[in-house]
Amino acid sequence: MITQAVGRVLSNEQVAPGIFLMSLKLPWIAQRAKPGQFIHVRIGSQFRPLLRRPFSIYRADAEREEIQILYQLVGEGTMRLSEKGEGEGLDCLGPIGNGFWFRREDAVLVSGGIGIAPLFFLAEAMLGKMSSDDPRGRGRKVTILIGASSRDYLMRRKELELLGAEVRVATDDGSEGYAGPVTELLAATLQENSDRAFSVFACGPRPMLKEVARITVRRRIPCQLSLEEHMACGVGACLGCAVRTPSGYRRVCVDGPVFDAEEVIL
Amino acid sequence: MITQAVGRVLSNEQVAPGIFLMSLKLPWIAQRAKPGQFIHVRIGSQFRPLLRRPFSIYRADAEREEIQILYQLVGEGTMRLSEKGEGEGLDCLGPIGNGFWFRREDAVLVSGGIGIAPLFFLAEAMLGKMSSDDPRGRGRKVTILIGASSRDYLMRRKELELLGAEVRVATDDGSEGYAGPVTELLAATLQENSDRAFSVFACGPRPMLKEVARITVRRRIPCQLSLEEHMACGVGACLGCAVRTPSGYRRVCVDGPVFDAEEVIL
Amino acid sequence: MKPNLRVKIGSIELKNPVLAASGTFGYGDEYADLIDIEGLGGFVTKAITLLPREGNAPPRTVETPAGMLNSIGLENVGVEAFIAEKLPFLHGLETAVIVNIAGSTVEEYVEVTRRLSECDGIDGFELNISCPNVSKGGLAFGSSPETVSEVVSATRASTRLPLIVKLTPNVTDIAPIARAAEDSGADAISLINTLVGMAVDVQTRRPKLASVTGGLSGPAIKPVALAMVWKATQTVRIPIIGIGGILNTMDALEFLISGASAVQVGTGNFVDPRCTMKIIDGLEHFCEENHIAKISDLVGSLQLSTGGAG
Amino acid sequence: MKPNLRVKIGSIELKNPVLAASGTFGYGDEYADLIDIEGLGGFVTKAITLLPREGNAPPRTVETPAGMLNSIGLENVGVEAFIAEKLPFLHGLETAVIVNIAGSTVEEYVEVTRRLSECDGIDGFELNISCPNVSKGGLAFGSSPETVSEVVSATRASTRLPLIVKLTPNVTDIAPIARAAEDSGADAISLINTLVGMAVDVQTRRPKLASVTGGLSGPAIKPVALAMVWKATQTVRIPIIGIGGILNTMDALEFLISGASAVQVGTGNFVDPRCTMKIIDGLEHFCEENHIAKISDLVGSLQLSTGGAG
Ligand SMILES: Cc1cc2nc3c(=O)[nH]c(=O)nc-3n(C[C@H](O)[C@H](O)[C@H](O)COP(=O)(O)OP(=O)(O)OC[C@H]3O[C@@H](n4cnc5c(N)ncnc54)[C@H](O)[C@@H]3O)c2cc1C
Ligand SMILES: Cc1cc2nc3c(=O)[nH]c(=O)nc-3n(C[C@H](O)[C@H](O)[C@H](O)COP(=O)(O)OP(=O)(O)OC[C@H]3O[C@@H](n4cnc5c(N)ncnc54)[C@H](O)[C@@H]3O)c2cc1C
Ligand SMILES: Cc1cc2nc3c(=O)[nH]c(=O)nc-3n(C[C@H](O)[C@H](O)[C@H](O)COP(=O)(O)O)c2cc1C
Ligand SMILES: Cc1cc2nc3c(=O)[nH]c(=O)nc-3n(C[C@H](O)[C@H](O)[C@H](O)COP(=O)(O)O)c2cc1C
Ligand code: FES
Ligand code: FES
Repeated sequence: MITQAVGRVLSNEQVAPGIFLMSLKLPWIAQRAKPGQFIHVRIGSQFRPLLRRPFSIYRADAEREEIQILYQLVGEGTMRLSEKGEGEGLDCLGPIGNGFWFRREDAVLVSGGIGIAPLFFLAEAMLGKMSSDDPRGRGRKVTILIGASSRDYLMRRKELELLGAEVRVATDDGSEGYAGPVTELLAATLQENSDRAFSVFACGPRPMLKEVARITVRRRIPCQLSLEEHMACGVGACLGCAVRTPSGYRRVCVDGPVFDAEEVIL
Repeated sequence: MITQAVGRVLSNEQVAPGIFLMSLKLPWIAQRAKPGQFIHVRIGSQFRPLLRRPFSIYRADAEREEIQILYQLVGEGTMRLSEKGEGEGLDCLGPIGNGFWFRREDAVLVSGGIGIAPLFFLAEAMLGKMSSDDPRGRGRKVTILIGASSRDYLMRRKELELLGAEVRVATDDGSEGYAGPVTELLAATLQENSDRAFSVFACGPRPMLKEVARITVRRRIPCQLSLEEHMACGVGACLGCAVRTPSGYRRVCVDGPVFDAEEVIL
Repeated sequence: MKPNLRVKIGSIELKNPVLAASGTFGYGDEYADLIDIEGLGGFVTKAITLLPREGNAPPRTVETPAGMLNSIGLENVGVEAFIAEKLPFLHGLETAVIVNIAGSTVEEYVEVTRRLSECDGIDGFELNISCPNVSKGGLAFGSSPETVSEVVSATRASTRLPLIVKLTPNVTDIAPIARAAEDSGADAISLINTLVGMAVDVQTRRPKLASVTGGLSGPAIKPVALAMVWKATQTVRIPIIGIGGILNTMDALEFLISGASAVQVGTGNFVDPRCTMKIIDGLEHFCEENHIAKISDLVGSLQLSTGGAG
Repeated sequence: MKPNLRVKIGSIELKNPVLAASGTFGYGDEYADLIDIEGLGGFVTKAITLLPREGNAPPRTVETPAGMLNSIGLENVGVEAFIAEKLPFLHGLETAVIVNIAGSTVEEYVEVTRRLSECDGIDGFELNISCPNVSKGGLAFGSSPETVSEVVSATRASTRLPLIVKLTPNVTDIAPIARAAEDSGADAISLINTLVGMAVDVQTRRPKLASVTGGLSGPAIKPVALAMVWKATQTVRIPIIGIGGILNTMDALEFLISGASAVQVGTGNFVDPRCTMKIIDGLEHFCEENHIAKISDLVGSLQLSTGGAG
């Protein structure tokens, strides 16, 4: 169930060039959030911006009743968001969307740019840091491939390693890790692990997701993609956030944002 | 000549309930401003508010290259203005308008509410605090009648007395001074001084100015009124700020804001 | 004593004059967790057509200064699936349920209206005549008095339920259009639908909407909507529902004072799902403060004489 | 190498595609202290009528969400006083001076154009046909192709100077109107003029403008203007000047890419007198960054094919 709540800003800091991490006190959402879900935030009190902006839940701490979002400055909305100070209130709708679905299989997570946001939460959930019953990630293997334009934009790497994930890196300019698109790194990783069963989970720019879908569908590897689309309502009412599927359009906000790669036509 | 300049906010403080005093570093304007002139201020960097807002120059200090404005919170623009902090820049056009004209005659100044803003500057100029050649106000008598809804809104009284003005007060609720409209106080003051030659200078709400005009025109006392009208350009180009006169409409921004009471039809 | 917020739109009794607008409130259930939808005067469903429609390619929305463009393209499940899947939730709701109807031919409007009139749970219809008329070269039904008469008369004959005709603002003169709707048997008029607009991505040199142009809504269009509502109220005697850029109580009051008997909130729902609830509270509060016993006394109370002398 | 910003509007050569719009720039001298007006591609004067006009009662302007309403009412000194008092300043300015002409009858347009064509210092005319046509019951000249043809043909015959016809957006379909202007001999079309709008003061229950309705301008109307400019460029071959809500370089680029050969800045001048100067600099910068040798290569470069597959 989606609720509307004013979250108090606990902190809001730059963590990489143009990338901010914000913590919000939002008990209801923190207690129910699943990886892949998002919140829909009213940034301006008047018309700038007019519409809400969607951000993936980057972490949720049920006990401390806090959630975090990791966001990139791209336009006026995110600019204004970055100016919010500790103690200010932020009108949020959430948690929204289906989230990722997973069992105990091994997983390869593929992140492009700010796509790391929902995947970090997913990795944390998979590796069991969130549940006390199986602190060592239930023995599964989680590999995360992080793609960025250059090394300065590689985010949350150490944190992911601490969780127990295997981290591989690709940069467009070759300043660190594999020199080239993260999708090539995915192809290589799939090749190496062709004897094992696992699922792929990806979030990033549309062309990257398209390539991930192509690679995985061809090999019949289960793959989930977290999509983005312009959103007005964020609750399924306006039909603004359409994504094409073989059976017509579906809504990214409440039918997604996570879709099976075979389910969508990108 | 009107210039456009970004003034640095030197201070911005509440001085009475809902009334703020702002100091701005604006050398060009500070050196040329005359009482009755105003600045036209861009408050928002985007569309809220879209248009500039006009504010009378409340004081100008040529040596320190500063001007001050005294403003009342009435809507979004003034609300946002009150949030500006020290050191912020404010895009201003000015000095604009004709200003008051005066010689050495005695004067009665009539202020309603925030109408005190241009009149304080006028009193200061008349009493010679600004010029070193005649520090004691050239021997003229300046009486200022301050009208307000109640005593809490009586502004700048002590400062005016220090300048050497005779201050009389009227409050609607009778909480201080004459109980009733400041225009009745004006009528009484004119009665008392019927043997002397002087001019009247007034600024305040439209109904008050109308009454001031009625009283003074009837007695053939020279009277200048500082008018307000919604302004778009502020430089005489849009014809938005029309005031009716016997010879057609005139522009409050550059043909005024100060008009002879006989010149305008309120 | 509490002020009386009730208003009548034809034979529809509204508990208050605030409705959620078509296309911004889904079929009601999407907002049921977020607000008390029975607190609304009513709501209008997303447009229903005879057959299911896919809608337009994405991107379908984009923000503009104080507004937004949309080009949903009438995506909907079609009248039969609506009746089977959506109507059960609406049935018995303690608020007015108005179904928005769209079509490409007069026959389609008639058919959908007729079919829905057989069902329970619907309080009235709103004809969305901003849709392109396929037999008239794609110009909207709502863009000439003749086509308005045609579609309204035909639909009128096919139902006993109240008929609200929703006008498009993309016309030279709203007066003859409003008159045509009234003369053809409309119980009320609602306006405005969206203005045609466009936005361009300078970097890619592409339109920001896949359909190039779309419909402009939100605060940006409020002045246009108010002018048209005022003109319509000067022209017809049937009730007017004001729509366009209403985000708060003051906005709603501007429309009521200008002559609208009720208002609809569209884009405002996206900005704040509680928008309608806040407006309803705000109207009550305003009436109390200003000693207005019933909100209908405010309707059309605009003072036109100039104030002072001169 | 500096990018070439020159564009041609009929036979008028503009040093860059940025003009100040009619009614927002007075007669040029009001802004001469604030900006280098000769840096402009050109500017359009406030509307000139045959006889002096008083204009409407105040209040004449009011701010709306991301826009403003005005109801100046064509206040101007009349053509003879314009020639005597204003033209001397304009004469010899190193920028295109375009005189905006308004009237209540076809004869008035013709007379003003004829009279001004006798004078030096004018580079072209812009016919403001949003004015009410007294002989046609007050509907604007610009609201039907017939009246557009009438006024444009007659004016065309009375001058050799370039004739720009400025269209009103308050029409059902801009295409036939634009075509009528072209067919009647217009050298260019400029659009849009303001949208009809209104605002109400809830406390006093009065319209915020003394004239009740006024013209809406500013960023709020940009999407509507863009859609109409785009449609006009699809319809006619003469150059189009885009107007409506342009406040910065990106806004101007949206219009150029959509097919406008030049743009006019109206409300933007009020917000920031340097607005036009910043846009001119910004266009130069944009061309440099994107290796565009001449700005005219950008005009109409909108890509309409959808991007990816699917
Ligand atoms: C489900 C979902 C989850 C997201 N999670 C994150 C996240 O965790 N971190 C992050 O940095 N970003 C995330 N985004 C993207 C983020 O919403 C946009 O970057 C943000 O809305 C841009 O707002 P702006 O005002 O700064 O930019 P604008 O100037 O408004 O636009 C810049 C670009 O952002 C896109 N955009 C604008 N409005 C929207 C909107 N309402 N919905 C989607 N895209 C829009 C447009 O494509 C535009 O080109 C997510 C988007 C979706 C749909
Ligand atoms: C020459 C002149 C000098 C002024 N000097 C002062 C001063 O020294 N101190 C002071 O407090 N106020 C002064 N004012 C009034 C001040 O400009 C308005 O109070 C201010 O613009 C309101 O802006 P807002 O956004 O807060 O209010 P809004 O919410 O925009 O409007 C509130 C009210 O202010 C009026 N208003 C709005 N915009 C304008 C505008 N552009 N021009 C004029 N009135 C407008 C409207 O009548 C409206 O009802 C002066 C006005 C003029 C014309
Ligand atoms: C996303 C969206 C979808 C809409 N769909 C419909 C529709 O299906 N039928 C209809 O009559 N109007 C539709 N409208 C128009 C609205 O009902 C309303 O008339 C318009 O948005 C103006 O009101 P607003 O400014 O409050 O949004 C839609 C508007 C939006 C924003
Ligand atoms: C105060 C004001 C006065 C105007 N006067 C005229 C006029 O005399 N003639 C004319 O053709 N257009 C006039 N216009 C319309 C503008 O030239 C322009 O078409 C319109 O404002 C839209 O552009 P903008 O959004 O950049 O302001 C006026 C606009 C404003 C705001
Ligand atoms: S954003 Fe409205 S349906 Fe998804
Ligand atoms: S405000 Fe534009 S002429 Fe005075």
